[in-house]
Amino acid sequence: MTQAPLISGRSLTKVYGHLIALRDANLAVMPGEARGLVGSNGAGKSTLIKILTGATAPTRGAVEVAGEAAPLGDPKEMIRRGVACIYQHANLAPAMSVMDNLFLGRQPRQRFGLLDRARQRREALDLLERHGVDLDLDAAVGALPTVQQKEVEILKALALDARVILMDEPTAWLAASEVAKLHATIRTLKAGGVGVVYISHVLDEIFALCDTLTIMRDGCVVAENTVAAIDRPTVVHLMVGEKLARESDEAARQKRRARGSGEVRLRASNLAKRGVFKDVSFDLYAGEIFCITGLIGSKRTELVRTLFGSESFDSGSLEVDGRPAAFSSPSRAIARGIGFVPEDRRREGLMLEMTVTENLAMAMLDRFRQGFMLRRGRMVEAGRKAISSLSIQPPDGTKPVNLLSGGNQQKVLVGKWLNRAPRILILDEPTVGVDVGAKAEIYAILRRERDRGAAVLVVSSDLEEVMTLADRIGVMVAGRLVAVHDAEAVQMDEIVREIGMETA
Amino acid sequence: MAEYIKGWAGRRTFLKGMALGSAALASAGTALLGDRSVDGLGVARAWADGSRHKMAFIQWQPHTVPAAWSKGIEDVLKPQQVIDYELLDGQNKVEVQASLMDTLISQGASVIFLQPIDSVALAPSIAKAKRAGIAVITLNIDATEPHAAHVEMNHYYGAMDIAKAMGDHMGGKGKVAILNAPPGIIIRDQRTNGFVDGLKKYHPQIEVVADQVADWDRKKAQDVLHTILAAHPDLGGVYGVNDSMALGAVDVAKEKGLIGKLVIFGNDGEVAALESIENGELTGTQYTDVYQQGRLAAAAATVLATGGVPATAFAHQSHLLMPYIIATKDNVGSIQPSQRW
Amino acid sequence: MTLRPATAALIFFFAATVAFFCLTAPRFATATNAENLMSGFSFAAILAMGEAFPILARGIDLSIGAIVGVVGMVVFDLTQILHLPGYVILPAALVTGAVAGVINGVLIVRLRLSPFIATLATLAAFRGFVYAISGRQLVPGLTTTPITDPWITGLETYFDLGGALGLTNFIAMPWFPLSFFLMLALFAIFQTLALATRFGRDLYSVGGNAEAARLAGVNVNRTVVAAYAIAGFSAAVAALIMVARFTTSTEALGTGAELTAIAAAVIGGVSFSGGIGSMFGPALGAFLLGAVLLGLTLMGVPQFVQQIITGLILLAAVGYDRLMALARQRRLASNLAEAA
Amino acid sequence: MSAGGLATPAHFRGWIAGNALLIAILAIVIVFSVAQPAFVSPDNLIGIVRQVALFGIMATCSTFVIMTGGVDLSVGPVLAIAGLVSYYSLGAGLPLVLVIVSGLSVGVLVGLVNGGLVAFLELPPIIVTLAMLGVVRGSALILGGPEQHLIRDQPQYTFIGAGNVFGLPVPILIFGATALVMMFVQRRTPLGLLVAAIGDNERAAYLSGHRTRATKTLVYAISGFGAALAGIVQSSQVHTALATYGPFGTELDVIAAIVVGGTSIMGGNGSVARTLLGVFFLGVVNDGMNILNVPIDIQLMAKGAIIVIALGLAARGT
Repeated sequence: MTQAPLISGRSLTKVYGHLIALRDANLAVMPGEARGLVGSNGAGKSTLIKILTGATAPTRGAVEVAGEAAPLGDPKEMIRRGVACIYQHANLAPAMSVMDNLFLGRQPRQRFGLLDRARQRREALDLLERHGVDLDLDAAVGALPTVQQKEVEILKALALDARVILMDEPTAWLAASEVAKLHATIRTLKAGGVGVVYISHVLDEIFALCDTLTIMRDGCVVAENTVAAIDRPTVVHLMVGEKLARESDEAARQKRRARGSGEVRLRASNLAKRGVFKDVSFDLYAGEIFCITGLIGSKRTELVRTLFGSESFDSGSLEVDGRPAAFSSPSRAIARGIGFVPEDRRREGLMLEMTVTENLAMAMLDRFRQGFMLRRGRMVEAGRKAISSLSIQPPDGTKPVNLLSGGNQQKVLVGKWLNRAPRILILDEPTVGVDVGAKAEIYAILRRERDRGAAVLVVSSDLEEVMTLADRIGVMVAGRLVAVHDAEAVQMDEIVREIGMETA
Repeated sequence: MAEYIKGWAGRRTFLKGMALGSAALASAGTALLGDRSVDGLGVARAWADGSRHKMAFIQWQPHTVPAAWSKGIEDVLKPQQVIDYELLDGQNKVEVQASLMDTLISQGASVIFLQPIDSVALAPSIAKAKRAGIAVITLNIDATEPHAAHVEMNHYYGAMDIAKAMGDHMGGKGKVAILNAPPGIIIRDQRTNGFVDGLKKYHPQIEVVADQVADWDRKKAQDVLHTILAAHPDLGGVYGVNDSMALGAVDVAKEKGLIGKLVIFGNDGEVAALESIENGELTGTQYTDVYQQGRLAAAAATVLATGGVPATAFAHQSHLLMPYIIATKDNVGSIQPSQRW
Repeated sequence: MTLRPATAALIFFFAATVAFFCLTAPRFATATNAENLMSGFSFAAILAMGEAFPILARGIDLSIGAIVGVVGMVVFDLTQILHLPGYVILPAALVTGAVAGVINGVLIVRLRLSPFIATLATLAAFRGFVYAISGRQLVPGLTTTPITDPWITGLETYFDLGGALGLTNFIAMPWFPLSFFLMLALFAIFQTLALATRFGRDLYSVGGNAEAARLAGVNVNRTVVAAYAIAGFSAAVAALIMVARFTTSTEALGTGAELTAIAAAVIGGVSFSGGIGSMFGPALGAFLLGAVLLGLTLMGVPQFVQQIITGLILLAAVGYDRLMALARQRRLASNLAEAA
Repeated sequence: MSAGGLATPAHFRGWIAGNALLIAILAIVIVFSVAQPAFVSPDNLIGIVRQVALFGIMATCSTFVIMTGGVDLSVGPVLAIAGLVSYYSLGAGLPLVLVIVSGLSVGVLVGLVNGGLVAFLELPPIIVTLAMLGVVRGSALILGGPEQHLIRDQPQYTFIGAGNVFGLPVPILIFGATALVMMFVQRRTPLGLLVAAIGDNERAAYLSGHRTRATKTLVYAISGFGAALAGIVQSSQVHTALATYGPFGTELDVIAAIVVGGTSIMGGNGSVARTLLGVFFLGVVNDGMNILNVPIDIQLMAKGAIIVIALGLAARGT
């Protein structure tokens, strides 16, 4: 350890209002090192990253780049010093072209401060082929599917030719193939002496990619080690602590109940939506958890949205409890006992500035209505019950939901349906960006619902999750439901093959 | 200012009530008739060859006064089937008035009636109209550019006389409040300055304790006067720069039982104000027969339109001075229903 | 490229409107009318282009009308009371407008006020300032004295291009007002600024996603302030044109101009969701509104009805915008389908 | 728009905003009453309430629109046309109730159009209501022309604006009633919660099974209702109906009151109670400057400065 680290943060502390997001955290990256950064949501990973990129200034502490003190809370300066970042939520200007987004804030200029379009295009094209990505430079980013947006986000960081690249869940939305591509890129970068900080909830990635590992919990760094010298259980253990670790183990040892009670709750026959999905047929039984998996863009989301009535289908038929159903709006679907947890909780799920109690009540205001009146007492009571039964942290119904960690936000989102005791509960990627601990709890909740006799339909691209949770597994490829298995009777690699099969 | 001073005596002679006023009207009328008899065939010719004259009135913004003018104008013009008349709205914006002027000019209107928002701002448009050989008759507010004719009831001197009458009612002393309009249109300035100068001239002991903006608006006037009265319970008089605001003051006076104690004057002489005077609520207002003003302007217009006066002659602008009276309970009865608008 | 179809549609709509009035409105298709359109609405186009900058930065400027008033009154005072030479006054006027804009910008970025509120406040404050400095109140005599300074009045000159090019022999050509060329010049400058400079890109990114811009090292605050400064500057130019046209200024000059400007900008396809639009739309939008007003007046449609029609056109414009957006989404969806 | 906006709890911000304003009001009252003791005379205090009554009614009814992230610029002409309609229905000899109903229904109608365009066609509220501003004003002028329409010998109707009950002017009572109802709706009914939800995250509200479009439409209808109510009260107060009442600037004053109160123009957090604070804040300032005979120019500059300071403080709180 003779040479100075490329970047190092010392005793970084960040306080938001009453909440301490980061406490005396240290982090250093050497040239050519890939450091994994793991921890539950709300453990302070993102805050730490934000401080290192200058996105926010720490309340206390110092940041050094290549051994010299760097200004705090000044993204421009950090970029100048070669610190790039791939943020968790895409940071792109939707109406602008891919090319402009790649060079956001640093378009090459010629005389009189006019832009040098030709050069910009050259550099962009060069960038694309260097990383083997294929994008339409002139397309408006907002018009691109999520995956490609993520690619733009990644290229944007790579384009800086930075010496340190911080990656906050870069693979959150990526399909397996893209993940592989990204990892290859990262390895070449390492070879070139670039330092990488890599945040991910998918431990596989960490172990596959990283040399060293920093584990955080509750805003503190709880452990640091080389990946070689540490094993998975220990990591999980350190991340979530005793209790939760045990829960997740139990979760893994659950027994399956394919077709649950045998009563068909929802039957889809030859559902089709032009250009989206076609001849999708399946039955969803009471008392089972049916997981539909597949790559991002295989139209699973679109499918379940049509089931819930927030999108329409062209042909085919849908039956709920044996009665035909084609919902023109969610309210109709809800009236028939369906609940839906959308994929993007911040954009579609939660009223971020409203309180936990209010969010929990959102799906069932009718229950708290008496004539024109709202029965707040009842609402608060129901809220309190939900908070304790879901063990939402902190257990305070009056807190605005945006103060909660991702995992707890997700619990609120699921919880708001439970008081309705939905007959069918549909969840789209219920654990994206949710830490291992909260994952286990959410699994537990879903199992409880199943055992109560609800039909649970889960869409997930996280195979680990699918294998732990599902009673039956459906595989979707390019808008088709290509296979349905009993979870007992199928191995992971088979599923992987099927997913890969038709796209390849 | 200077142009006001000269012919001052002349103007004073008009301030003798309607009797003299109508006389003046008659004379003006005959003058016009004279002209027409010279060129009466003008209209006849138009009638014969079916060519039509376009005339339009560009008002300041929708309001009772311009409405009355427009009616007066229309009543004169309609009977002569050779004339198309329309009322255009300046929306209280000089740029709109200027743009409308341009349009009328390109339409080849023969006469434009204009109530300029500003004397200077519309001058270039008037000049342009003259170049196009179009007669412009300004109503109520004169323009710095000499033009065909100007029909006015003088705001400045009218306001002075209001000040005088008001002072007389107040016994020459006490406090008055002005319910004013926001700056931006010239009559507002003339009516205010006239009143203030008038007080200085005739009743130096009377003090203006409040000059607050009430946006020409009766409701605002109520609110503002309420407040002013709280500060000056001993307020003796209120001057509303237009009748609406004066009537707002009347509402307050009624409510506070100050009718008779509070001397309230308005300005315009619209029918509502006259009624209020007859009911002994509003003390007085400056009345002029706006409707008649319109008729007169229209009469002049027909003459000009039918070629009675060549465009070149517009340099010597003719002033048609509308007589006005300070209408109070004593003389309001003399204002005939036909003269109310 | 998101705005291409919108622009095309606007051009078509404008052409259609003009064609319609040429057929229905007497004397609409005349040189003088074209001249009136140019001289009467160039300043509106300039205001609309200026307003576009704050809107592109996902803001709005309600105060430009008041800024017009301020600049107008400043010019009035400097000429009429201080008798300064025009070549001093012109730059002074432009600076005044820009400074007013900067005040707006600073209030927004420093006090973190929403643009709507900040400019709503300055709308009142600036107008009050106009009353405060009004030379017309200080020296009543001035209300009837026109401004004669050649530098100012010179702004209201007309060029007989047709005559110069000898076209008048074939067709009646309008005389082109200087204000029209000022508008064109500003259009060229602003368009370049918006589409071909770093500042322009920064502006669009700030409007599109301020946080992303900040993290990419864009100086968001400076960009925002600049946007409002430009709006103020444009207001100043517009004010000069008006003062030159009227040879005076009133306390009410520019009242309500912001609404017309916003309407024109929106009709021109500048989106309130920020980062979408160019300078061409607002400019043409202003002339579209102008053509409609002139046309309807020539048709003898009462002005009360005109207000209604203008409102409906505004609705049509945003409605069309909406349709385009929906169409885009549908196209995207099917594209993806083929891709998948 | 402000960067850290989301990061801070709405309640904390609201708390700061609300109290900053309360403190400001008290401070200003003290200053004015020192400068002019008559300012705190009961007569003047009642006067203040009466002055703010009209646009207080409009502001409280428009608060929901702002909370859903919208804005209603069309209140001015609605006020005018409602007055005209009731004038004509008075002329038609309708019973008072019908007169009022017809007046109000115009407002509701305009509101429904606004809301429908915003909610169902998803057009930007500022443009929709700006367009309607023109449309309604034009209609009012066509309906009533430029003339003043005097409302004579209609004691019942006049009572609405000029009458007194238990020594309190009727407009104040109407204002109070409206404010109470709106506060009740916001705090004690699902609608209030839903309005906040829509302002916060409309998509989420929709996916939670709420009829967000209907709600948004309703919200604009309420705003229109308020404007119409104000229009009726005013026409009765001034015994006149006029197409040009509620001139340009009315809508801005209404919005100013709402946001000065601390309701976010971006939608989401806000409350009728805060709007009331805002209304009285501006009312007190206005009345104080009138009573001290402050010239109009200073008044306007002060108004601007005060809005900036009040909201600047609130923003500081975050």
